[in-house]
Amino acid sequence: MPNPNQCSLGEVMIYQIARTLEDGILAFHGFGSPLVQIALHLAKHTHAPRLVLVAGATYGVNPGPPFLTPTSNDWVMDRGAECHLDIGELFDLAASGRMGRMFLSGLQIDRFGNLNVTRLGRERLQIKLPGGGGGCNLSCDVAHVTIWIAAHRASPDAKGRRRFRLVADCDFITSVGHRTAEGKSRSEMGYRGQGPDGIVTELGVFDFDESGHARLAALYPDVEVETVRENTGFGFPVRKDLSTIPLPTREMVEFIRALDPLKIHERELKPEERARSFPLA
Amino acid sequence: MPNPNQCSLGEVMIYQIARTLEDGILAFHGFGSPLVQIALHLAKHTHAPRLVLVAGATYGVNPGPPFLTPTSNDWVMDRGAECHLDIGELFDLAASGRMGRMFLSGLQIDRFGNLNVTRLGRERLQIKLPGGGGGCNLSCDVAHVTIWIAAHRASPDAKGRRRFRLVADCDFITSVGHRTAEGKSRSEMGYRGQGPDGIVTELGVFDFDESGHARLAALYPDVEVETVRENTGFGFPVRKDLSTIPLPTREMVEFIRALDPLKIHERELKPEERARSFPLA
Amino acid sequence: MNPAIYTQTDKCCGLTSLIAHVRPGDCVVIGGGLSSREPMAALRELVRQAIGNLKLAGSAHGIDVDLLCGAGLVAESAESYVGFEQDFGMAPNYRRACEAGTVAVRDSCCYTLVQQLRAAIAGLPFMPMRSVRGTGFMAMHPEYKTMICPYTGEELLLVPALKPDVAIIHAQYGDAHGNLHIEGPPVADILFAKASKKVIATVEQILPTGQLAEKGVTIPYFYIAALSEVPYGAHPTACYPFYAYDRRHTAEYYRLASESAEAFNGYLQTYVCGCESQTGYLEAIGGVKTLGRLASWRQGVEAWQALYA
Amino acid sequence: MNPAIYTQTDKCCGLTSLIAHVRPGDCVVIGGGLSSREPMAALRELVRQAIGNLKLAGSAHGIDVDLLCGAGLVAESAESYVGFEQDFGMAPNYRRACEAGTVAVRDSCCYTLVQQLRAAIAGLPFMPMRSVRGTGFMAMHPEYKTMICPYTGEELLLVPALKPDVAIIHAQYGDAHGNLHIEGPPVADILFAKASKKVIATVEQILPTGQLAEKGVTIPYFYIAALSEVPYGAHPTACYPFYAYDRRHTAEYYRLASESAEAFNGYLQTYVCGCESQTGYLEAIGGVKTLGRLASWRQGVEAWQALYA
Repeated sequence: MPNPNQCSLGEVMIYQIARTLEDGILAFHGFGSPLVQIALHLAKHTHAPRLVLVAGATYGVNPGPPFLTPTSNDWVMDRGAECHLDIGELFDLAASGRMGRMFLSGLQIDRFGNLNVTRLGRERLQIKLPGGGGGCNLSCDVAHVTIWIAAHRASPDAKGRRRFRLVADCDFITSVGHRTAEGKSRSEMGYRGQGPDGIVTELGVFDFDESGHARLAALYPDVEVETVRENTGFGFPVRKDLSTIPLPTREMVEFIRALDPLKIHERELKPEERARSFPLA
Repeated sequence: MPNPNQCSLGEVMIYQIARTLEDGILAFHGFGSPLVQIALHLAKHTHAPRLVLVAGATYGVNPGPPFLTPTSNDWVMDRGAECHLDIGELFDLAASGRMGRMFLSGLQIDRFGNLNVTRLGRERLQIKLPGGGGGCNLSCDVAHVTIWIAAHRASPDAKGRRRFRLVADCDFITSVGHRTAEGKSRSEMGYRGQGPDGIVTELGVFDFDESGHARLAALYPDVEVETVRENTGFGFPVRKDLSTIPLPTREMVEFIRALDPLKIHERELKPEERARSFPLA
Repeated sequence: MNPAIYTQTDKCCGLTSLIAHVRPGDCVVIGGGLSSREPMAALRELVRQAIGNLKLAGSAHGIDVDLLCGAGLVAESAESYVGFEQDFGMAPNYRRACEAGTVAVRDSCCYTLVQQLRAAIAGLPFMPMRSVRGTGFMAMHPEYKTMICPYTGEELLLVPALKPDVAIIHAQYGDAHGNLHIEGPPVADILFAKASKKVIATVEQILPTGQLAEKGVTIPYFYIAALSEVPYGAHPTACYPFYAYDRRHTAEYYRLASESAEAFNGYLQTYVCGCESQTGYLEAIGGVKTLGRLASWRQGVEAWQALYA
Repeated sequence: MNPAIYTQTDKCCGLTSLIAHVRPGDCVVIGGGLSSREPMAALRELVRQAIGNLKLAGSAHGIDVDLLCGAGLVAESAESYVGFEQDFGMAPNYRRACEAGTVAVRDSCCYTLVQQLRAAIAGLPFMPMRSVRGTGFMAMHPEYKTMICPYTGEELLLVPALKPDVAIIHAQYGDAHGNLHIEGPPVADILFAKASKKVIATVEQILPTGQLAEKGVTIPYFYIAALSEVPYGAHPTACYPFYAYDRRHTAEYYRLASESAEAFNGYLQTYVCGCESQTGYLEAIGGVKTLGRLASWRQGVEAWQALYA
């Protein structure tokens, strides 16, 4: 099915996420995040061979899973690990400033990069979300955070209303971005980490301006700025040098396809997005 | 050499120390304390089979060493251990109230059971002692403490002066007994443990009265109260029911001799004390 | 009250007696994580004995917490995640119970939990940490306090010790004395064991103490109050090297749980209350055929992958 | 400054380069404990390179700390014990240096050290604890503070984070990437490794990474800045299963150290400064004959016991 000269949205997103990883750092992916799991392996396979890759749920270091599984805490994901951490050590590494990057998502993402995976409904609980795992702690402690979401597009319902995933303010702040609900900055709060420096979505990539506000930095080749505006619950500045996102090479997508033969990562994508395809770099 | 119907001072002391151990508790011996090491094994072999015996230095649990070694952190001492703790877990067990008994000694022992293994000389350091290991922490945290010393007897020097090991006040308090240097009680300090409930020496056994002061409770068969007074740097009350210490059985001393063929425990005794012998129970 | 230690020579008992160690209203922590090494047989027995009003705390969980919520045994949840990941999504019974208000939502975060357990393990009233301040968890947890650090002048968070009444753990191996050997990621099990007032455990196999010591003891015996040998005690979650995650059974669970509370009662009738014992349960899930399928991961990557296709 | 991580592919180097990672004035922690697994070859190289003014912290030590004191490299000692136990008694060089005032006495206690290391590991300015208050250590350590617990109203002690500049560890096995496998009691080595800004290690053998992973990694590679393969690197302390404690050599050390500082200089000349390398040292201690004797513990209890008679 995959056209050998094309790549899918999932593959392109994985590449965008992988690009945010520096070589020589210690990075962690949580559970329930196959796009990120694959992105870490892709980064280590390509530009970041010295990455200390810590797998979510198993805390295996530099594993070589034969294939991606539908759940994270599976021995498959742990095969070939060079060594293992435990839950305490992993979070201590973040709290002591040794974790370089973490990846977080949310049912709601606000303009300052705060995330909500706890509950919808402010006064009254409307929908109980699964919870954020260790995201709250890591959002404060880790040096840098990449936010990702594969469901930015908020298609109008029957009444023409859009339920935004990128919102002005989260109903509940599970993990912190650049400004708390009370308007405090990270430096005022004394967090160890620098906070999110990018949001990768299926429409574009944001960075954050000096005030800590999300700013559109790049677009997918098949997306216009206007589309992003329509699907975002807050106004945002656009970088003067707004670019088109780079696309992965054939070798990269082959790596991804070999690692994820069950296409677990596509479960993060809405069915209508799975049809998008892009030329290889 | 050992008379089959007699036992040595070391063997009798080991038995006195062993008698302070309750069954079903978790107890720890530090390093550099062969009398106590053997006492724990003797207790487990006799009246306290459910003792959780944690070995000093190796943190092995319920080991069965083939023989006692001259140093504590030797794999010999660890043979047959059922499981292992580590340094953090061991001290956490004390701090959380799970350690039932610990054994402490000192170059100085004062009337309230404070111990000094840090330094002689109050204003100026005269003699640097080896230090107390974890004794300071454990003296506060462990439920009960047995103090032991094999050098109670303070023979007069050429000028007729005695250098007491049992002193009115320690030059430095390495580990706490029943009253701090400022006169505060354990309950005022909020320590978790109850403090020392006995001092086993080569002359007798003390308990502590309601005020937390050492009180003579039992004597060795070859010792008079007056001898204890002469060799103690403070006055002490004597129990109305002052008794003679019980002596070990043949089976007990055979167990001790099998465990310590190198007579490592005799290194704790002064040469002149090694000649003392006692009938078996 | 100080936590006890457990020194009985033989702690083996049946699942019924094991679960009798849990009392209504207890704060319970559950070993394993997500789809791996959850003490499911023990939890099913908890459902049969209907020991309710439980307060749960934990890090990343799924079917274990969802099952207890679906059986109406949970009063409060301080988990950091309850869901079925990308495999099936949100936890249906958990959601229903939280949204209906029958389960009090007291969500926590992984490191917060770690620090609270560490406080209990070290016998301290609290542990300090830097994170969490500035998030919604502060209002959700009035028991969190802040202090100004006397060394740095910065504001720190204090989280109180968490001393669960009972930890329920499933391990691959144990011995009669209660020593446990866990293979693969221990998740928070070791922290749970040390922080809790008591541990009750199920194991795939009970081994002689010497054999267990050779494998290595993950959790020393004196934390463990009782244990039962319950083969396949983690099903439908994985307990490698014995068996992989039963995705097929989990799909059935998820379908019924998602459909409605009534449909889920059907699941409980078929697989929990309708099976008096683990033997009956193993028959209900398909007997040797299912168990053979779950052991097939050992045949190689292709067979392993086929379990999840 | 945040502690670094070390990700070079090949960290193997010679002992000279290894020790160049230590700088004068550093706070140094030494792995192993008492007569076991002390990084003696590394410490001898430290003496050869005369890197001094060191601040030491640790729990239960003996010949390692005594050697550095005898060589005049130590400015401050925050050890909880330095001695030769019932085997030989007090540490002669350590005593002399403390009593002469050249080493500042800053004694610590085992759990205090653990809590200070844990604070560093968790990136916290301090850790609370209950013990130590009421002892002489309070006056010796003005950096200890107290606070009233906002949960219980009781007084607690706060001890500041201890973040050593370098941990020097000897392990049985390592790989080129820096992963270490320690057999037997790890003493405080794991805490030291995590709390320190960097770890340098000597190992008996360097193995391929896969083989090391099979044995199990005690300390992950990213804490380790560099390592050297130095067989018998712990001599005269034990490094099982390779060799037992050399009581005979330690007796000679002790005799010379006890006699006088001058006599001990003779020891240093013979065994440290006079041996350019570990190979020279192994010749000086008696070569294969001595090494064979120390390996004889494997022959059974009788042979093992004979080593200590």
